[in-house]
Amino acid sequence: MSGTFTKAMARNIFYGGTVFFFLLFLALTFDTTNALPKTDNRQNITPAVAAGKHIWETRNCIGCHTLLGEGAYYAPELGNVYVRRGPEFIKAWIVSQPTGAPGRRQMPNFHLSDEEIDQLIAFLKYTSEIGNQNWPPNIEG
Amino acid sequence: MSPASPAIADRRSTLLWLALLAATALTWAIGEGHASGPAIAALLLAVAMAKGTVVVLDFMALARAPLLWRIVLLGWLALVCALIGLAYWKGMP
Amino acid sequence: MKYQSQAVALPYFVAAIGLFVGQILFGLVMGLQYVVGDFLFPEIPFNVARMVHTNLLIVWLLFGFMGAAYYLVPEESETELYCPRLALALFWVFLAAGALTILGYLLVDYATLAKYTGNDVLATMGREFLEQPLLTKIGIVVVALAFLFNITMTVLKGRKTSITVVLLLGLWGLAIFFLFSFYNPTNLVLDKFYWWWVVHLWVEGVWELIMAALLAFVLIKVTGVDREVIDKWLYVIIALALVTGIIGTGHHYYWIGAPGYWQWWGSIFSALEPIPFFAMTVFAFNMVNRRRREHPNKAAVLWALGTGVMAFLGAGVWGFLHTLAPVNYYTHGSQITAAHGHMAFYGAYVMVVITIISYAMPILRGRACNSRKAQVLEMWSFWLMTIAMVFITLFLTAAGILQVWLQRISDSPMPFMAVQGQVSLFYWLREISGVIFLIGLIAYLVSFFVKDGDKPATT
Amino acid sequence: MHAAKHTLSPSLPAEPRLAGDLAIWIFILAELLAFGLFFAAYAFARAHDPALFAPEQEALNRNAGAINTALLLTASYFVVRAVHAAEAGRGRQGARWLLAALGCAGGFVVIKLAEYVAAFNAGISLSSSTFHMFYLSLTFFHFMHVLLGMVILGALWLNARRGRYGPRDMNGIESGAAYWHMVDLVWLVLFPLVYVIR
Repeated sequence: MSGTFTKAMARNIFYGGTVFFFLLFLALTFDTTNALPKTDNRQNITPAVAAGKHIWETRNCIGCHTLLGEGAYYAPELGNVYVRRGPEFIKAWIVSQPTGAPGRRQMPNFHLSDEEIDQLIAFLKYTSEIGNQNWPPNIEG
Repeated sequence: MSPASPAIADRRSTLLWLALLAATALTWAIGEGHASGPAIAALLLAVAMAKGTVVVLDFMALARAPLLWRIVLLGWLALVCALIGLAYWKGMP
Repeated sequence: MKYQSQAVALPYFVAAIGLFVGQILFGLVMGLQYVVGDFLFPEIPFNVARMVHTNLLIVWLLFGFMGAAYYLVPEESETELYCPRLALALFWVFLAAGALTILGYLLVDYATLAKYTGNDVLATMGREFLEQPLLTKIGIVVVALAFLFNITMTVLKGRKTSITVVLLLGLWGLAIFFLFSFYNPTNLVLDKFYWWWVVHLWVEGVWELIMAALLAFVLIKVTGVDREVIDKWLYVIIALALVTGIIGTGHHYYWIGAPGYWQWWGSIFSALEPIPFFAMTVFAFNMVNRRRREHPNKAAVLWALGTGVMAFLGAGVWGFLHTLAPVNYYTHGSQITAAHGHMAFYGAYVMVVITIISYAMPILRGRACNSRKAQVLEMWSFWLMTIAMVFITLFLTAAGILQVWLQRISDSPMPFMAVQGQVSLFYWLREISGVIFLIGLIAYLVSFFVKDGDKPATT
Repeated sequence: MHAAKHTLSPSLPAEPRLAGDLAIWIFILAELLAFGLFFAAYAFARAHDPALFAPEQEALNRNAGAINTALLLTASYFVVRAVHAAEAGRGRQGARWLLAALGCAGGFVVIKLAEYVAAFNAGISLSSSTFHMFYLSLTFFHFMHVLLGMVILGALWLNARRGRYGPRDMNGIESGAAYWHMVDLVWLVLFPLVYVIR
């Protein structure tokens, strides 16, 4: 090799580069934090939505479904299920689980009260209204 | 190690610096003259490439470096300018 | 073994391998549930199996990292561990916490588990990979801090090498970014935004420091190449990893409600993310080619080289395949993501932990390397598991491409469940590959117990 | 290093040599790759709808852009002089050139900040339009490189003042200089691309 290659320089570049790009990341995060109110639908977060998110989490829905494309890939995307199916269908679906059809994927029955199901639906409605660059490509998620 | 004597090297850098400033003035004048079109874009890219080549070969001292390094850096410059030119051409009405 | 206290690594490695077996068994359960939907329902619904599968992975890798640190730091620092008894106590605490958590998942209804572990005080559960009860999360922080204290004190009192410094940075980063798992706002976009500060900044950030440090350590040991050479490449590679990986976080911000510019920032920087992985592969092969000694532990060398190649394929190539925003618009949240996840985790983190285990375990058991017969079996297990993982990835990729086509690109898009039926052949093939992976894993376990006449040298 | 060569007669052509540490050059290549991708992304996004970009591009302050180009070029020239001084064994004199380069870089920062203030007052943000997203992203990414370059120049200046650099120890100053020239090089493409080519 015709040039010089020193450990001290490599180390300095590691530290300098890391700090540099982390600061850049923080700067972009700062801008995102300021820009989010326009897209994240926070004006529609009601107590029902908050309760719905809690139900979503404590039933580990993410263990089968995706929400805005994140989660498990075993069951349908639910970020847009409110638009795809509507509240009545969702309610009827949750209540009628599991189907018990042999060999088919099964969703547990979580024994949610009417009020809890409404809260969960409120959360899914709020989620469907988040401005997320028009993902998914079509209604099937 | 510069093969030339320090005084000559300094004078060369000074002249190149002045040339770079003149080229910048040209780019600025084109911009303020509100000129546009493919010929102007090509001219601007050529000026940018010429300036970049000076910086790469003389300021970064790659003229004295192994050939591979010259190819990589000048190749970057040429590729970027070519892509910009291609995109300009694609975007023409 | 140069220092007595390195012995505390042994139980960590044993636990890591044991939990690895559990992870694979639950993976097979899930793989079957993909095609026989009601398998083990309602005893083990898919979401529970998945939680166990992913959480076991995280926990056993953490056991592996900690064991590796306990093994490597005294040797690098040329001093005994600051407090070996603390290390041993933490082992039992962590194992008990981990076992209780897994049993909790399997035996208690998740909502009930949440209620009794303080999730109503501070809701952190029910998010992918961060399903652990609050008490477990606090336990992880406490164990991590005590572990870091022990390791840091050891480094401070001994020799400071590049490897220990990089390893420490990685481990501290691991603990610090885990703290974002306690932040769970109702605002789903913010929740997801900072969730990635744990997940992405772990696997495409600080964990890469740990991985590079472990790999560098093993390479120094098995090749005898000058430490100075390995050190400077170590720094260059991890610099590239963080330079690309930190802003690369943006590739997770395309479709979760964050501003549109992340599509550009994320695409550009994550397009560069394969570079450090490629550099790591070239580096590993280069160092082995320039070796100054023939280390008798051939299996460890094979694992080290395999880590480089498979990390590049899984994280680099399979990551790049779907990281550009226009592609990701169609592939996001499909089986393509699953394909990438499997090969990247196996290639980068599973293999690097097995590399250090493969190198250190014989020494911890009082010999430089295992008998030839044991090594041959271990190398068989390497090929079986690695090839099986390649096929798992290929079948999931095929399933993903078909899924994306039928569900998202086609003029008459099919519903999710209908598409799942269409791709079930690939799920069956994936499950068969999974069984072969398990066979490889069994071969790996057996290799620890192989004895033969050909006596290895003792240290 | 090639310390032995310095005693050779100057008539012998020097063996090709990369000025600066291999580590910094790897870093420079990574940075150039990132900038190159960003430039191409801008150019092709613009090609999608040039009419949409034109008015906002037209509204940029080209005077500020041109002055900043001149400032960066001048700083680069001063850095070259500092390297030459160190090569000639006049490292301390080189420190003054480095200080002058730092001054030019500081001028760039002031003008750029004024440009940003004007932009923010006009309601321009990363999310206000595709052009503004690119304009702010590209210039800010570069702006941060200028700041990092200033940190490096500052370190070089401190070391040069202490007389550290000379014909026998050029690695530090050559590496820092290479990085600074990269910051300059990138701007030489950025300025016409974003401010002028329509």
